[in-house]
Amino acid sequence: MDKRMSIDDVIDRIPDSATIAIGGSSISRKPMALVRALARSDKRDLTVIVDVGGPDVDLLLGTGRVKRIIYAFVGFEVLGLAPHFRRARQEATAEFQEWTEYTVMAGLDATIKRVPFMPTHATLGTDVLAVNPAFKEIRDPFGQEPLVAVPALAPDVALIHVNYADVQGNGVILGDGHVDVLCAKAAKATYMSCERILSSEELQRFGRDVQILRVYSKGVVEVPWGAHPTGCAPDYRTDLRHLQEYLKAAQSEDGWRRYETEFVQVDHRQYLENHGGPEELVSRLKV
Amino acid sequence: MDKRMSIDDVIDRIPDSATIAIGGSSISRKPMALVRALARSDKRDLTVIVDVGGPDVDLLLGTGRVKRIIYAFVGFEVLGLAPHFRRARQEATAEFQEWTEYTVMAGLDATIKRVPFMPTHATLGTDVLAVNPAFKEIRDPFGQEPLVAVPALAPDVALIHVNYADVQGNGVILGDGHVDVLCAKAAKATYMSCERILSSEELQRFGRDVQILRVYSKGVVEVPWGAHPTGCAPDYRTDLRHLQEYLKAAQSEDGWRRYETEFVQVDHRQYLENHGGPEELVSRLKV
Amino acid sequence: MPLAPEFNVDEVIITAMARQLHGEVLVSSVTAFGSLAAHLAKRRYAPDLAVLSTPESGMDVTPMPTLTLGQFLTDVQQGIPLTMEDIFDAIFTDRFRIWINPSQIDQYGNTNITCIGDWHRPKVALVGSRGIPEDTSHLSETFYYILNHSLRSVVARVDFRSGAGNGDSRQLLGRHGAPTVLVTDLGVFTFDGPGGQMAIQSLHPGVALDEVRARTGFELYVPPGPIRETEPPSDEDIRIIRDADPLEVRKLELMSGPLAAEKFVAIYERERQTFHATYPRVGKLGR
Amino acid sequence: MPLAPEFNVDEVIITAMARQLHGEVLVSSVTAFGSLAAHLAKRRYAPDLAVLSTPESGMDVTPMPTLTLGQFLTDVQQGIPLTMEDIFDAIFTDRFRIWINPSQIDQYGNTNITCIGDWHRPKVALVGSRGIPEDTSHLSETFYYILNHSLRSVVARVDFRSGAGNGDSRQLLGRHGAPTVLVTDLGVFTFDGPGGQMAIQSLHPGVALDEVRARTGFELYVPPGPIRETEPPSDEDIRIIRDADPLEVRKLELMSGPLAAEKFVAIYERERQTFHATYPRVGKLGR
Repeated sequence: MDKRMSIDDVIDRIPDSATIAIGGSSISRKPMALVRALARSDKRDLTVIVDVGGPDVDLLLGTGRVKRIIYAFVGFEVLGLAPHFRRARQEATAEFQEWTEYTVMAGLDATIKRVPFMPTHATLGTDVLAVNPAFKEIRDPFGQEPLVAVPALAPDVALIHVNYADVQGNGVILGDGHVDVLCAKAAKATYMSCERILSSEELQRFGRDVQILRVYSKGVVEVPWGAHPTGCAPDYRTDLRHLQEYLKAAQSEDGWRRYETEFVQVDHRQYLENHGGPEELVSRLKV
Repeated sequence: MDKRMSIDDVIDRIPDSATIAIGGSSISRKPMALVRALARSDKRDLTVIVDVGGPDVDLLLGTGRVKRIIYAFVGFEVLGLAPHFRRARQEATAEFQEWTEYTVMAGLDATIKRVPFMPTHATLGTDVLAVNPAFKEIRDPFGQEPLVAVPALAPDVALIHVNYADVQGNGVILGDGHVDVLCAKAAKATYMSCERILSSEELQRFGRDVQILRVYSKGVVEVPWGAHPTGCAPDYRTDLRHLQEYLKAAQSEDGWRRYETEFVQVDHRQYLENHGGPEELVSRLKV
Repeated sequence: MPLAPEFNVDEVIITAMARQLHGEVLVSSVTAFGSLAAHLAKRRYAPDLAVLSTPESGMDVTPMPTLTLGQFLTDVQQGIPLTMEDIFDAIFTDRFRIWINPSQIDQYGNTNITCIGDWHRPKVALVGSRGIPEDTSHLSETFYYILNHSLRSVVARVDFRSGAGNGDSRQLLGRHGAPTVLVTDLGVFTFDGPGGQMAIQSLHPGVALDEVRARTGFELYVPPGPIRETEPPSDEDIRIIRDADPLEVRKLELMSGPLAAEKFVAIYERERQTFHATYPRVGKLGR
Repeated sequence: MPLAPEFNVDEVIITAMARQLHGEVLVSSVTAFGSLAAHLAKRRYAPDLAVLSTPESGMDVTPMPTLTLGQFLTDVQQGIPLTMEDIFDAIFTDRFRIWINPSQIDQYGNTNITCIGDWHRPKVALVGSRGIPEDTSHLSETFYYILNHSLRSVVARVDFRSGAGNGDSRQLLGRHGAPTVLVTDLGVFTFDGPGGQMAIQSLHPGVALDEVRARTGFELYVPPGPIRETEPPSDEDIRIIRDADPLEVRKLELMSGPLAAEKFVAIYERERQTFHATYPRVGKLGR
């Protein structure tokens, strides 16, 4: 089955109020071309699930698409805090549910294994347990050991970005995998952008780096630089200059409006042009 | 740390009454050189955990080393039933606990994640739940859904066989991985035989086929043909002729005594000689 | 069983099995019949199937001449490598299909591969439930085949429920994993009789209802109206089956005793020659 | 802080951190200080450490010139690739160590990276607990460092417990994940004061007890006897640190504001040139 589609096709398939799991990690391999299209769409009341969020969550909050965030972390790593996330948390303009890295994984895994919960010791002794109403303290049925029951996280949609894919929806991830496989398996529909589409034969040569299996993917979009400004190892590194511009823009309403006009309210081709085109990006970001 | 040791070193480190998890699957990549050494040792009252058992379990039962078997399956695949397993089950000369493929995996995973149980729907509606006293029916703490609590399986020792390893205890598995990674992570001590020891630099080139991480392994033994008579893809295929001899030998006490003398009560070098030497095996089993 | 001379009973069975498969799911290849059915289905009826080359791995493999037996003998992994975790995640997310060949199946579709007689002191100990409890608690379609429809294999009540059928077995499971279809050497049977009992869907060409009744251990439900005849394999179906299995591995499952052993060894020897000609060893190790 | 001219405070801190590491465990490299400590420890004090090249992957990597920042910028994966599941399994099986750099740490070793003020309406929203709850409920040793020991960072009571310290936080956890050591720019502190409170182990060369008291938000426990001085880095320690970090990525963590931004961009540009010279791209993609 040929699952190629356009960025807009993907966005068309996402209903209002959908729960969307996003792969990648902070400033690494986020499906930013898809996220930007979502950010400029008219979708409303989205719930976003991320393990380690970054510009993805921040942009969706910045353009008002999100009602609720389930997260273990949202930040820009070495660059500092996520500005719209920070503001929205402090002003409570969205709902936030703080999970942790493993519990997000366990929640997705519970959905995959069709069980309503997974047990863990993680979050015992912390205030995460106090502020997260989704978790429940339980006793183990064999020895009465105190545990936390992590409920299943069931995304409607997963968005991920990979290095290579074939038209059937198999995907190769060469750098860190983050939680992309869990997102892809747990979601009702997984859409994947990729740097390049390869033939299925070429793809098979990557062996165990073929991490996304086609039985889990509903759509494939070829989008070179689709993770930009986050990095996509080993194809390109994070665009720190762009992220610094982003952080600066987010400091004022005017700055943000200009940023949106230039980098969000444009299609992917124009987005790349506004960076001086792919050649300019190559010269700065390929290693 | 150089973790190389001999087959006998491994056996010396296994106490009586130990619980041993064995990797591989039926007639594929069983650590048979280690298992044979265990079979001819004077160890007593061992508990063996296998997901899919074959000649490993059958041989240990045949030489009287085993008190208790936890298993999802024991058989010789296309060749038929496991003769000593069958006899021991029918005459109740050992204790048997029937699990299932995923529940063995979940039990090992519970130990890895230091939780006392994992929830699943598997075995509901079957008689496995009736005959396996280790499982417990529970209700999910959120929605009262009926589930089975699978208790943690905590092996003292794991024995596995891999294609390549380095002296530090990293291991490459090129064929199906079966449950070897779970065994290695769950056991207090993992011992690994391998077809060949490579330098750590060579090993790293196998990327994600490096499946056993050195932080989990306590000993490495270089044993070419160490999985024989089971197969070790892609190095060699299962020795069906030998397994047919085995099955025939197990039909009578005399036959079995001769088999033991020739193929169990001998060291690995002699074992290979009794097959006509490695050259003979190459000509039959390499593909 | 009198069949038209231009096709054999194994080809009728395999074709009937193939026509049940559909969609984009992993299909396991544990047995020759299951493997050939998957291969035929992919070629003719369900192009999106992801056929596995070994019981647990090698997705989307290019079929080899010894399509089926090869998996156990050499466990050669081609295509996209999977893990056991991938396999069970595919079962839990209903992205997996398998043709199960039970020792016994009963009027409610409960299945047994564990033992004949009482579990605690069996008359014949078979192999253990393996992954059947997982299949029969999660898949939306479960497929069974039996090559010798008889009073010993198609019974009123299985001695042990390795797999959950309809009736009582469904109490805690709902419809997840309920039996879908049984193909035997006599016909095709569903489980939509009263209370989820076995019902005739069609009888193979030349098979009489009386023969089926005489070889079935309970009162089979016969739907109103004339009994349908199984659509025989087309010339193209037959050609594909014969081309895919030139060594006639499939005939092994129909044989037993010395005849089977003899054929088995012959296939085993010829397999090695075939592998030599076709196995892309360099590609694998060079990855 | 007056230090002997031949070493800097960052080198004192990194060396003190390195000397805490031992055994055969994965060591995460999330920050420059953590990364350099792991690298130094492996070279000088704990040769069996398995150092990661990115926060989650690349075990046993050959260190690169931009050892630390590279991980976030390009996420280059060398060495043995791991998955997030591998990382958390290593945490749960106590095969993992990480130097956590919290925003706040309190007298019981509770740590906070989530927010300043009340969680529901924070004065400053930080990033979210990430994987700290997992570390502080499973590891037998948990390590913390703070580069600016002050009344804002070393406090009587954290605003939010992202990580579980001693005291009340231990009620359901026992000793699993209890705090082990804190290294700051002033000294090395343990948590074996009365009731598991923070205690002075040693003060860095030239640091006075009064200064530490003035910059600590609670009454520090001072063990009986003379206060020890932190053993300064040796010439060899210093050489290794400087060689491993020629671009002085570590200095970034000590800076803030425009100065940091400027240095950051400079490192970023130089990093690319360095990668060009050293990155074995062919090896990676050719696998």
